[in-house]
Amino acid sequence: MLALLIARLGQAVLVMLAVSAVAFGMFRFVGDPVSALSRENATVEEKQELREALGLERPVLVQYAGFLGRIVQGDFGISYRNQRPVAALIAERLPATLELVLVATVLSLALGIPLGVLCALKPDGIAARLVQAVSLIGISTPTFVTGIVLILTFAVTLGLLPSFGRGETVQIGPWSTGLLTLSGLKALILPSITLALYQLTLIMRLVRSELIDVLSSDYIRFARARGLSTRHIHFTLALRNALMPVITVTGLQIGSLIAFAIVTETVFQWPGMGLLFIQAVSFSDVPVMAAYLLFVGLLFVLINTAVDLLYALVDPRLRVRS
Amino acid sequence: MSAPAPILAIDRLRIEYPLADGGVLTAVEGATLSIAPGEIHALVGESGAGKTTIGNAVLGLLEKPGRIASGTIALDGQPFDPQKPGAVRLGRDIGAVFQDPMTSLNPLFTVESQIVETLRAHLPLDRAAARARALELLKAVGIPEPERRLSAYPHQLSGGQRQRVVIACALACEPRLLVADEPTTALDVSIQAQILDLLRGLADERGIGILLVTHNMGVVAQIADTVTIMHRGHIVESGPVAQVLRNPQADYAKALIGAVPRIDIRLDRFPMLDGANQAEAGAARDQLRAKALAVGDPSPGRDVPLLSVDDLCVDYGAGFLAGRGACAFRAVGGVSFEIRRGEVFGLVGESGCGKTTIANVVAGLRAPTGGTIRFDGQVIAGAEAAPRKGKARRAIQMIFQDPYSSLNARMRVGRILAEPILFYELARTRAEAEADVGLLIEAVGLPAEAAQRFPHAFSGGQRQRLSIARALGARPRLIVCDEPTSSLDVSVQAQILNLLKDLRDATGLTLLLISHDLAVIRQMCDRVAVMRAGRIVEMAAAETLFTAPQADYTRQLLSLVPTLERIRGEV
Amino acid sequence: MAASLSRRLRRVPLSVWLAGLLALAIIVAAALAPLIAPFDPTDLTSFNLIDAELPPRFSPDGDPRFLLGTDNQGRDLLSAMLYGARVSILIGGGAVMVAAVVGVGLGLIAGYFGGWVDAAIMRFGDVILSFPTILLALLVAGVARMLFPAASSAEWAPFILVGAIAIHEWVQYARTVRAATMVESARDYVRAVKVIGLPSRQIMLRHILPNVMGPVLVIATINLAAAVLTEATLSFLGVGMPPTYPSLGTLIRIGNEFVFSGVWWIALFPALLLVLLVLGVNIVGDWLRDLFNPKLRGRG
Amino acid sequence: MNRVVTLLAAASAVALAATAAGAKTVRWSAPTDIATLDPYAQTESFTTAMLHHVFDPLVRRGRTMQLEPALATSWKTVKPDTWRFELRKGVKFHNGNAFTADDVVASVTRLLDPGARARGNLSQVIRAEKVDDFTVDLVTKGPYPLLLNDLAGIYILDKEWMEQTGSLKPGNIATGVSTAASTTAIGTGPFKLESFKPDAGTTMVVNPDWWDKPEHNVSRIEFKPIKSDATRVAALLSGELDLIAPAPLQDLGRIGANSSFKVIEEPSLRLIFLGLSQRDELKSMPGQKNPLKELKVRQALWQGIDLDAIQKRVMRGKSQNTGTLVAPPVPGYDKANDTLPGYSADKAKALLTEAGYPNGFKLGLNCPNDRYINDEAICVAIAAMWSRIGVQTEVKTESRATYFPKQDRGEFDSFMLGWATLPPMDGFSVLSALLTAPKDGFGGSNPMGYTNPEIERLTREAAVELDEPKRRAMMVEALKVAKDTIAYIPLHLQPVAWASRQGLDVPQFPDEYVRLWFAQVK
Repeated sequence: MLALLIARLGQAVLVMLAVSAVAFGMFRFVGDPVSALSRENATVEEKQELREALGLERPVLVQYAGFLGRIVQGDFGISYRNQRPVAALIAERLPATLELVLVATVLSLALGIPLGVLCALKPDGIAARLVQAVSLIGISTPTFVTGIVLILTFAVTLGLLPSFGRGETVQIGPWSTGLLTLSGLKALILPSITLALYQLTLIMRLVRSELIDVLSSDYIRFARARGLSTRHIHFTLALRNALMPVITVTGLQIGSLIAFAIVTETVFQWPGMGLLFIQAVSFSDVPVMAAYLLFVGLLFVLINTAVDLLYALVDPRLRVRS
Repeated sequence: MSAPAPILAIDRLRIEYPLADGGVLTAVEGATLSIAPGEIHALVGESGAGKTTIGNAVLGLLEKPGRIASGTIALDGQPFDPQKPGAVRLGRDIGAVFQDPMTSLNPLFTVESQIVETLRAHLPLDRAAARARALELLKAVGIPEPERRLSAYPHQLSGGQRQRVVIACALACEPRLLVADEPTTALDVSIQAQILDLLRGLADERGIGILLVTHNMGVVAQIADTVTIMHRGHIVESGPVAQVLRNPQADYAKALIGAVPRIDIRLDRFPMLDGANQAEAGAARDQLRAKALAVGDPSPGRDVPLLSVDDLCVDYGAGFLAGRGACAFRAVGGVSFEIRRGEVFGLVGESGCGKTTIANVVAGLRAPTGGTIRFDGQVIAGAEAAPRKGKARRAIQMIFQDPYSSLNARMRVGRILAEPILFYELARTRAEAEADVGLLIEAVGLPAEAAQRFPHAFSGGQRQRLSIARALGARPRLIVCDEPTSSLDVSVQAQILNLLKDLRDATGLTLLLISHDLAVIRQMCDRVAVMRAGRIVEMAAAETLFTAPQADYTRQLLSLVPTLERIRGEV
Repeated sequence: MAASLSRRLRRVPLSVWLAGLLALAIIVAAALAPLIAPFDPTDLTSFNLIDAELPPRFSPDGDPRFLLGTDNQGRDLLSAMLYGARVSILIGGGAVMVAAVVGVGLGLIAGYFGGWVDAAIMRFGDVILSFPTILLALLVAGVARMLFPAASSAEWAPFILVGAIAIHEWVQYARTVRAATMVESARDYVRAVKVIGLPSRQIMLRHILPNVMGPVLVIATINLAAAVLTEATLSFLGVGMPPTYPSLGTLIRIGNEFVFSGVWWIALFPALLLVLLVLGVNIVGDWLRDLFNPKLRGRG
Repeated sequence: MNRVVTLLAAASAVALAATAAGAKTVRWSAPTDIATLDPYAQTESFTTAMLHHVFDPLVRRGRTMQLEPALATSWKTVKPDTWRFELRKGVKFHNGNAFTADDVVASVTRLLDPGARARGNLSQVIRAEKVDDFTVDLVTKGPYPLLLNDLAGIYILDKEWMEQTGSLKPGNIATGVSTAASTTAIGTGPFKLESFKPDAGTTMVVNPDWWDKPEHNVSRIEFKPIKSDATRVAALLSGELDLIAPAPLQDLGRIGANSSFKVIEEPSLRLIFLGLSQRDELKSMPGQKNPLKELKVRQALWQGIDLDAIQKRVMRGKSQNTGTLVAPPVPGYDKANDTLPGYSADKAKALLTEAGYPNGFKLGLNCPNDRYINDEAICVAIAAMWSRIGVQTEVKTESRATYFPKQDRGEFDSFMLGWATLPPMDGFSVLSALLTAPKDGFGGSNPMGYTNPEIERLTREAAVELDEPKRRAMMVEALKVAKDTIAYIPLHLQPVAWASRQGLDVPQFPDEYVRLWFAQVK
């Protein structure tokens, strides 16, 4: 366990180093903050002055060292556009994205697992075939198309649900939540469905194939031979085995969801980190872009490490042998 | 004599598999057998005989879309349909034990939970009572420290312990009948003996009827009361063990029993099921011998060893960045032996004893950690060994255990066989190589058109012949045979072993034969080394070893191995 | 095994046939776009702003020249879609190809040699996988465009996109092939040729490669669908193909601006074509996956 | 609609219990958001417009865009380089502090700090001097005719509050200093800031103590930025918003057709034009002479653009084609300059032949795709038109983030640019930034090498001319030279198009500012 932990942490550090290099590369070489910062009719002198103020004239290595030193201290700089500490900006946006991702994950698990079980147990039934067909359409439709269709249907045509934003939020300490108000919950429905759809399909299909695998295994045959009820075999024994890889995939997918939220948040104007990132891209707000990258990288690494450790805890084969 | 009412009675059972093209495959036809209380009834036959299908039918575990087309199965005189729940319940009235204890238990649940859930599925027990009963069961199947084992997960148990747990599960509700499908095939000899004892004891003490599905005649001889021999879905012969094994009536039964290698006496050749083959292959083998000599070195004399292994050590898992379980594990420690020209040297031992590792090192698939190997006086492995190339590499070839994986499924046989010939430039032209391939195919007793086919067109035995042909193609002087017959049916095993003997005689090859099967070793080898835990415990001429074993371990092995000759109750 | 495979091929379900034919039809039509499309939408002189936003021919105001109507620039939508599908498929296929070649190659090497080579390759893959596909693709495409002004041009954008998508996808091939190679390497036919002494390159390419191609085929099929979608998403986010050489994603992005204005066809038809294409490929890929999964064999 | 009203009433009730009876909320959306609440830390016209609700300048623009007194009640030039302002008395900041000359001095000083990003907006001012509590002098670098125009965009902050929060100096991204002014706004304006969540929304409530007599009846503003056009329109149509500004052109028809909504539009000040490289060679034809240096070629390119088609199809008839470089309301505009050559592909071809390019040439055309209304579509259309007269045009479009830096560095053969002359709203900015060589603080956006000695001279004279009619005449003359030499190819004035629900009246302005202190909610 300790060895695993150390190996995972080593890998995490490696990943974060790679991410920071990319982030810095962006910082240094991509876009030109000067022209994003200066006004429409700024003079050449003004622009040069700004360039120097931003430290863009110093040697690259010096800039990188400075960059690394600052991010280690949690200082991601000041947003060019908002003139506020980037860390604060991200912290402010984090709840929106995390709530969206969380709800989407719960949704995809809550629907994906039962549907996957259905498809595995009754592969030839009408329901299973229908679910399979819909799931294929689900993974074949781009997120943005799904989002637009949902908005057109439920917001514009039926007028049932809001088409953008988080609705009313409640502030609990540093965390602003939309889960406690009716309008907040209503606002969550469409974006989370849009975001969850792909993952739902993925989990459903994973559960299906894993369960089919497990059901043909010897220990399930042996369980049948012991005369255990089919229900018990399917839902207590086989499902547990089939869900093991779901842990890993769900973990990995949470990271993807955070990234994919960029698209969803753009379509639904969801004030989360993805929207912040896209806005930052269009304003060449490099500190925000770099911090987002680092943050998502870190989140991803943390989730993966946590999932690996969790897996080791859940799977008796990986536990320490006493 | 009024026989007691049978526990299990199968009457004219017919099992069919509908095929996609609308046809029907009949897996079992007109099978009739019965098992009395306390009787162990062995169901034997080669693969495809239908024995497992009957076992599965009784358990209601026929694989879809198989079905019982006609006939009945009755438990205690009550006919029942195993596919449907009814008065007879699987788990309560019939228990099952499968081949592989590694996969029979769910890796995510403790031993306790798996036994308890079986108990509570059938009996009105509360958790505590079920636990107490589970403990009793573990004691009954002879697991040491049963309290501790209850909370263990399957992976924390050894193979034998796992099979005991599986049996405990099967016995949980005191079933009348136990269906044991190859219960010891995956186990080593010593553990196999313990499990067989356990089963025998259960039958004797509890009066449970046991349907024992197996391919191993030795096992039948050791514990069964009655035996039914099957062949291609039909029952060929049935009766008390002693009678059937000693004096089979049906031709197939005779051939089958004749093909089982004997441990008590060495025969020149195995008697064949169908006396045909071979004669015409003689000419091809002579040519091969001539060709082999043409490229071989002049022998410096029969007394100089062809291969000498000196203080060989092999460690596993010591590589750079090896990851999990990086601590080294010593698979072979300080092994020395010599193989003389033209002899068959046997290396025998239980699984994990290091014999396959030695085969790999000799064949050049693995570098040793320490020690040296000399071939014809030249160092081929060890610290000062030059990279094996050309002649040195060509001189040692290998044949493998699994005939299904030893041939590349995506290449035609002709190309597979031509590969070594072309690689070692033993033929000047492609046409010459093709002629050589034809010769090889003929020499192993296959039709010439085999070269045009893909491996999947051949049976396991035929593939093993092709594997041998490929090894011969390099015109080697030593062939390492790693369990060459252990995945084959006995009749096929007999053919392959005969072939190896014939080839050795015809071409003057030297063989290193690795096997866990003492009977095979006895039949094949001139000298034998017995290995245990990476070391050689005894090395002697075959006859000496089998008649007068010196090491305790050898003696123990010899006493435990179930053989046809030792029929239960005869001794 | 091959025999059972060919037997199963003969038992291809109708739905897979239809899906395969559909995908194939779209791919062929896209490939032949220069021959069968009524106009060449990439030729700036071939369309006229005057014809902009004409509805499909079957609607009351339709223009007989334009079967599916025209886009906001007066381009024939059908032609634009055919050319767009061609671009999408070329990029998707290119990404799959690059990813497969790189992934299979590295996977073979990692699986065959093991040790530090394996560790280095797979750790690098882990780092790559630490970024979600879309983020990595966005970054690569975005950064490339910022660094090389030419990257957003019609000539270079496809290569950038191929790279942006493939940079993430190769890991999947590498992992699969590595695992399969390790399994195959331990199998006796490989040990047999090792005993013969064939050089590693030959063993890998001639013996192992053909035996690990099954899963690669499955991944490639499913990845083709995913790559086409990723390209569409990038184009939708504005870092994909330029509007003068639109892919399906670019067409949808442009069309999306017209969703509420009654000019529904500009978004609808390209989106439909994209979904049908991806769906067709996915159905085939799905079926292939089940086909190659021995555990699922013998089931309906 | 009932539902909307109920919702609206409910929302207002929560927010403004005190004035529940007259609660009038405007919920509106734009594609961009307020960048920062610190008016001196940004130069975006949208943010400036938004902050105008909270802050007041000394001088502001009234209903007809005329300059009128705001926090200053009157002014005069006491010396050519010194302006004296009399300040309004009895004005209170939102935090209750009184407005005095100290606030003006502190504000101007803060803006002139080198760290203030917006200090270019007051580049000609050297310092502010307090004369007495309600009189302030502003000292300029020399005679400066556009001071009032500049001051219309300079908001006054509370000195005491800045002292308390340590915001007397502006934040500086280079040194990593940010101030409370980025997240709090204390002004004297018609609305008070209630909350500001970037990208999520900003709410303001009416300031009952505003010094001016309100012309509006709005009690609450809820602003929610929505980047995606489609989503923004959807939110309006589904009743979640009262106003969208801008509204996408292609959706105007649909919105207008719905009786619950209305479209308001007028030409903007923003003039869209094409720049042409005047360097020695083009990127698309390295090693060859730049054909764009030929006047006839430039003439051909202009005549080769079917402006009517673009106006009709791409701009849905909402834009106004133009032949000069400033919009009609802007000083410097002259009707005589605003003539079009008329589209004729044949004449264009003939001109090319005359210039020695009968088979045309290769040309790159670069455009942003997220800056101006339908920028990308316009460029694709122009490329198609130019291709038809034989100029093989390759269009490249990209995000403004990468586009403008390249434009700054002069990397394009031909390119699109928009100019609104804001914030001064004066033709001089066209002369000083676009038409003069990059020297002496001029030509900041003219890296493409266009120069004309006549324009250089006129620009330098106009810069210090305090006599308004004379100054305007100089600008008109300079712009005529620019037109005759085809310094740029003007295309059109892009429209300001908004859409709102019926029952909300918001006046529109050519500078595209949304000024809700003129709004009436029914």
